[in-house]
Amino acid sequence: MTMKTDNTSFLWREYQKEIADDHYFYVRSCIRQNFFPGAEQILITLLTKDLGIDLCVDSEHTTCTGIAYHVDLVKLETTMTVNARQFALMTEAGYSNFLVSCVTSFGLYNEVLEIWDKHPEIEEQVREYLFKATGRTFNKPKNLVHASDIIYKYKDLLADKIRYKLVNRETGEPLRVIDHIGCHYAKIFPEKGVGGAEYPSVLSGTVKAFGGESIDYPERRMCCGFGFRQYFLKSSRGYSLSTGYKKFKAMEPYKPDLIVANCPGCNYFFDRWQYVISELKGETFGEEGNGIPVLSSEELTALCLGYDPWEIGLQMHQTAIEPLLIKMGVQYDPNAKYKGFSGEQLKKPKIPELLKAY
Amino acid sequence: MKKICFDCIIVGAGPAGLKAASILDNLGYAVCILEKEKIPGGKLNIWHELFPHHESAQAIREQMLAGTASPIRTSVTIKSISRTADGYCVKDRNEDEYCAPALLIATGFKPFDACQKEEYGYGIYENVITSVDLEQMFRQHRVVNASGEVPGKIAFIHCVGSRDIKVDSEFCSANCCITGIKQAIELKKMIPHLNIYCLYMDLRLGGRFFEDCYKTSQVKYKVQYIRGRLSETNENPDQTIILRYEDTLAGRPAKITVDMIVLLVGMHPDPSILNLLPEIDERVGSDGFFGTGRIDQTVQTMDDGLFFAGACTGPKSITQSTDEASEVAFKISHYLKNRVHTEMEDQHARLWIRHS
Amino acid sequence: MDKLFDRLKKDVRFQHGLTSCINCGTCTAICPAASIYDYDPREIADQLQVDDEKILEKLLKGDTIWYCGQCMSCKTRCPRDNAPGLLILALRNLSIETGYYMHSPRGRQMYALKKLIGETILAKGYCVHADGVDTNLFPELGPIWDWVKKNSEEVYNRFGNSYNRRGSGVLRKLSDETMHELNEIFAVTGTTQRFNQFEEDAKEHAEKTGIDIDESIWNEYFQNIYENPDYDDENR
Amino acid sequence: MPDFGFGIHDDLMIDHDRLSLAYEAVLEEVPSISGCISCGSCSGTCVSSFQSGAGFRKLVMLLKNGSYEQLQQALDYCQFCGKCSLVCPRGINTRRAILEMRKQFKKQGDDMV
Repeated sequence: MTMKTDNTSFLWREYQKEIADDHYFYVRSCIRQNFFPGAEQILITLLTKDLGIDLCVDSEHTTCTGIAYHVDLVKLETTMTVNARQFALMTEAGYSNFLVSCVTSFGLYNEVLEIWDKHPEIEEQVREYLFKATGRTFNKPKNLVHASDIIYKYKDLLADKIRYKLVNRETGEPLRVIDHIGCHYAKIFPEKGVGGAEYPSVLSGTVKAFGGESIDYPERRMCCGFGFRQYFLKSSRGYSLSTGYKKFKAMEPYKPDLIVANCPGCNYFFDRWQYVISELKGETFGEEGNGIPVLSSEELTALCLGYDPWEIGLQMHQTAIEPLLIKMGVQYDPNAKYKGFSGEQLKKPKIPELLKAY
Repeated sequence: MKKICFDCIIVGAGPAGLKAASILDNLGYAVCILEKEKIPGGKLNIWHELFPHHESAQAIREQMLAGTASPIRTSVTIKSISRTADGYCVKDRNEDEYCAPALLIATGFKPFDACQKEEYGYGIYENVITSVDLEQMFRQHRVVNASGEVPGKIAFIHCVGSRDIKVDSEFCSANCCITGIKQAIELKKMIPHLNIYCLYMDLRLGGRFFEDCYKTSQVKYKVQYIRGRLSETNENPDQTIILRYEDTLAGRPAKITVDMIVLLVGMHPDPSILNLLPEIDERVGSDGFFGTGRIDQTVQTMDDGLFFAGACTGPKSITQSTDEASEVAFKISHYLKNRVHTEMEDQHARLWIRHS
Repeated sequence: MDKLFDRLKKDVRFQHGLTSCINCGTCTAICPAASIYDYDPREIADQLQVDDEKILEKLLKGDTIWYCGQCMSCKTRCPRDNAPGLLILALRNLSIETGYYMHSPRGRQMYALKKLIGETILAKGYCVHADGVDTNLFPELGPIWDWVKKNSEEVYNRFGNSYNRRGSGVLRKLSDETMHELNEIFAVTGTTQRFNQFEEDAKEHAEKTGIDIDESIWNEYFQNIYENPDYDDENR
Repeated sequence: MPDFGFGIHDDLMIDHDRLSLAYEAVLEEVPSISGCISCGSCSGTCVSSFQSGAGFRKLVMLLKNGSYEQLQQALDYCQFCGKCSLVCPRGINTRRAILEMRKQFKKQGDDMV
């Protein structure tokens, strides 16, 4: 982005991106469907029920191949053509706004659109590939947004409907919230993120609207440590863990009540590394052997709006969420935590050695 | 509302404007200097000591002011500049008009607005200051951090707002390296136990005695130079600042915690006068500074009575600014002489006042 | 065959990834990989500034290019608008195309990734699927994951009620037509061929190093390169 | 505890907050080393840098950064030919500095000299 240097103060802080009001075609995240499926599902409810947004929930879209692309498995041509197919499904459904729940996907779609923008001949070739493979054609989306963008856009509207604020019910103090932005949300294209790459406000803005306090801490902008192939291969998984550990150590002195992330991968790592660190090093980062609860922006919103924590899948977190529920004064049924779809009471999971479970 | 005519109007009472005025009035021309600030002196008013010899900016300012007898109008906000048959008419907010066949723009530069480098934390973390802020502290003889304590560790960050596509300024400001070194020495003289680190990419010390300054800072004052550009700052709970950079000589990422950091902000073009000037597109460089920056004199000057000197034609030291101003003053004299010879009717334009 | 550099320059990620490097180190400063490995993104960008075939070949055959974690933090900071992370993608792609990836232990791990992720995509349509992920492969998934796996129907059906069945909820089964289209795209755009290459190269290397390899995911060769890519070098 | 098969790595980041006592000590004896501008003339002319991978410039850098292990290895290769002091544009007494460096590490229980 070029901006003339006169009379501007912060280049990005107040930066707002375009976020369409309505009519979205929704594509899911691979990671999140597996590990935090409740977040995927509650996003649909939040948008359609609470905000009355028209959302196309399609059943035939696939992975964007993002993970495979960043671990060098699939060729760029393949990734672009698979993405083109997603756009084709959007076009066929009569939509032009594209809503992505995964940050890796979000970055990748933007990257692909940028490549096509700069190299129309590549777009042409992808159109040929897609037609040859599937007989489909497509329009490019008019507006491409991430799930956390929509929540940010309607944060004040949602804040009006809130049942539980991000406030400690006992002390009346705002909860101290660490916000973590997935790297591919704005680091690749600062102009695609609310507030740019350095101090994105997409989560901190929402946190403040819901009554919480956003914490600035060293290593705030450091990656969660995913590292794609570094994580997927056990031999280099220490890369992910070490990076995550560095972040926890940096945030520890600020005594956060909660971590919010807008990226499925980041959510997963913040949740699971607390378990691994507790086992390996005997360290926990919350109070009394509890970890620091980790939520996605959808989970956070739903929780504040009063949705049942187990309906939004918080029982699937390894780092227990209960300390947060208690602080916020959320009414919940501890006995319903491990109930199945059929209503059957399932046998409780095993308990980690150190990290507290409920 | 009055109209006053001169031989030359100079916009800007900084080193370049004052120097040009002193030469022109010595040559017998009637000159008027217009200054937007309350007092003349330009950036000399924000510096404490000047590189490389640690001369007092205040003393140099007095000297320069004493060197010219030309009138200096301060607190002037220019409303319009129009080209007339006789040259230029500059109108200020009070509708006063200053007219002359020659107009010299000596509007200087604008320090880079460090808020734009968000990752450096200026305007966010209190212990992140700029080289301009530090000069203010020097002038008050008090350098303290946000909590009012004398710092023990300070880092200077080179190339802030210079050589950086992300803030749309790819040029080198040429004077920040030496400014940093000068300030480091000044600090060490003030706070002897202070540890000072300079984070640089290249040290561009092209001026006379600059290298001496550098060596003195290393050997005498033990200023440490780390080759690596600052990537980001973070604040600790105690408000100290953690810097993240690569030690590029070691080829490893590195960090250091300091009490304060000083951002050596670059010299940026000040485009505010641009909108007021007649079409001069071909005389504004791609970097936003005035003039062509070429050696070829035929490209340099246009025969229209409009001249530029000082830091508005590119980042310059005071010496370079005044050198350029002297050269341009003689060009202006030449221009005025030629005009007198060719257009006799201009004779009557010598200093008369018409109240309207 | 074209010069390696000519091939690299054709990659749009190389074109977007490198204008010119001033060796400032703002990328390395915040690179997670540089804190963990002997890895320096600045050096990579700098090395690619000169058209040196030998340097490029060394990069393509070495471990270095496989250390990047693709967070792309480098792109945000570069004062010359380079993106070392994109250069890495171009280098890795060329390393695979030339077969040089088999020269380095970390390059050879492509086979494991093909097993883990590539096959999941072609079977399920997602990069990751609960059915293929367990606490043996990923112990950090923790006891909660064992619980999820044990009760997968009961757990997942709470969220859209279409686990491994047709529908629009989480982990829904994709239609045969969709899976066919996905496979066609992979074939038309050359990734199928690349997957076969990974298999063949792995087989050859497994035989050379005397390790068993078969169709199953948890074969001896997979296990070796998944957990310790240097097993081969240590044997020597 | 499950066998995770991976762990937390040491951070390879250089910590410039850590004071290098050895550097301070050498600086005390040979103040001219503070004038090093890392130009590399020394490494270019060094007869053993092709073996050690380090000229005088790098020795100073390793000393400053507290990378003592690497420094000790590199110091071993120095043949005291003095070429580096001939080419140094800042006139650093490199020979003296290297001797001081060696002395430092001998003091700390290293008997390589």
